[in-house]
Amino acid sequence: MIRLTHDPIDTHQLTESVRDHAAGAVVLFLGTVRELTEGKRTLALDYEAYPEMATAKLKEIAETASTKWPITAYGIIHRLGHLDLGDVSVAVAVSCPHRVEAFEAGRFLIDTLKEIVPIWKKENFDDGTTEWVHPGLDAATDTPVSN
Amino acid sequence: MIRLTHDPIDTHQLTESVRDHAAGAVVLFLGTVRELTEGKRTLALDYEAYPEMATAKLKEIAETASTKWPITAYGIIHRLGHLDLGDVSVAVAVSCPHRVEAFEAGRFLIDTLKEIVPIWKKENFDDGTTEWVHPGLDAATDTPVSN
Amino acid sequence: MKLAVQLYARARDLAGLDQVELELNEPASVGDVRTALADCVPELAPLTRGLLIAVGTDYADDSLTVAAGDTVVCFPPVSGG
Amino acid sequence: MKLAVQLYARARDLAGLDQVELELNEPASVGDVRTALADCVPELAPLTRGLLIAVGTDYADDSLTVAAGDTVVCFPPVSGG
Repeated sequence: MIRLTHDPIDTHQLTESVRDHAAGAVVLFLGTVRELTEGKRTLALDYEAYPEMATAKLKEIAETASTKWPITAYGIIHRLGHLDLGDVSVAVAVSCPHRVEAFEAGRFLIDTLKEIVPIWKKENFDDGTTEWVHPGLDAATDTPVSN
Repeated sequence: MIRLTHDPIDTHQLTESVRDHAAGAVVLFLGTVRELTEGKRTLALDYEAYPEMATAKLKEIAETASTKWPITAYGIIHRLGHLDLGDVSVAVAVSCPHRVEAFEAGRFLIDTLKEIVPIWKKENFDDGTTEWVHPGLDAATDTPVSN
Repeated sequence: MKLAVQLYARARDLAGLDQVELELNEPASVGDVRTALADCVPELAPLTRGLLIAVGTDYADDSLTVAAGDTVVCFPPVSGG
Repeated sequence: MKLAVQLYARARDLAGLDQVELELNEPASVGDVRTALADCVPELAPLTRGLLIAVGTDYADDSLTVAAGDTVVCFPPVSGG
């Protein structure tokens, strides 16, 4: 199951959805909005996606993972829009017969998501500035919100 | 938080308990009762612990993990008693600033738990036999339940 | 031919536009799109080397040919998760 | 001295007892406990090499000295999780 949503992610429902009698291991990963990044204080994040491609790439990643590990079930939900401190931005759940596979598959799913899925976040810092996060491009702080 | 319990594990409450504004990543691992192990069909598992030492070793493992990774919060709950197919036997939740740490710490906690914490499981197979799982000792199938 | 290019994230904010209409000679490649974008929207010029271009729902490299009617999308490196 | 050894899992099931009372000469080591257990409960003999012994809440190797009143616990390899 793959989903982009503007609503809070029901992480419990996602976890339950991958439980299965064939699986002995479930791994759930949650990305949450962290307050401090390299000494700067974040108040909120805005997430944006190119949704058609994001969904297609998430399916592709899940299919690749299924060729590498014996995945019993999986679910990936990414939230979009304005997120406050502590909110869950992404949830990846995977079940496998054994734990090593479940950890490796979970790790692959979130690592690859962060590499190739067209979703972007904009930091809202406590000094009133905002900044799109684009790894490899120079950081460029945009106009203070108060202007 | 470390707990042994005979009751079903509230995995959602455990996951929520490790969320923190200082953490950007949460990893939850669930061990669940799997139906098939090496071609034999399991109906249920019975878990037993030497509780004082199990609790002490779980604390020790968590303290070791905290020296290796910047753990924001963690929780480990192991269930004891009779578990049916699909039930959660163990839940490990950990939060860290970044995901790599959270995956590594989660993996360490469950791997080390399985190595050193005095808890044992007895398989209840569908052919009426039961068998304590003691890695490294010869498998020894005990008397059929029907005897 | 005319080709609409959708912009996302910092590329959209810098351009001040969701979408840019380019006029390209045929046959046109993704590399031509990249060059035309920087000419048409000077604000994007400092980013152009780092911009990614997708055609439909796949990443495209500069040698790929684009045709009128293709969905062409341009964005800086991703940061989801 | 008398020493009570608690048994768990397959060790308890084989012995048919939660706990065994051993009579040991002082000073006694964990290795002496291991030998005395196999003598006292022959059903455990095939397992003895694989049995783990803890004193209090720590694993103990055969050289550790045990005293009357110690909590001594014996069990086969663990399989939690």
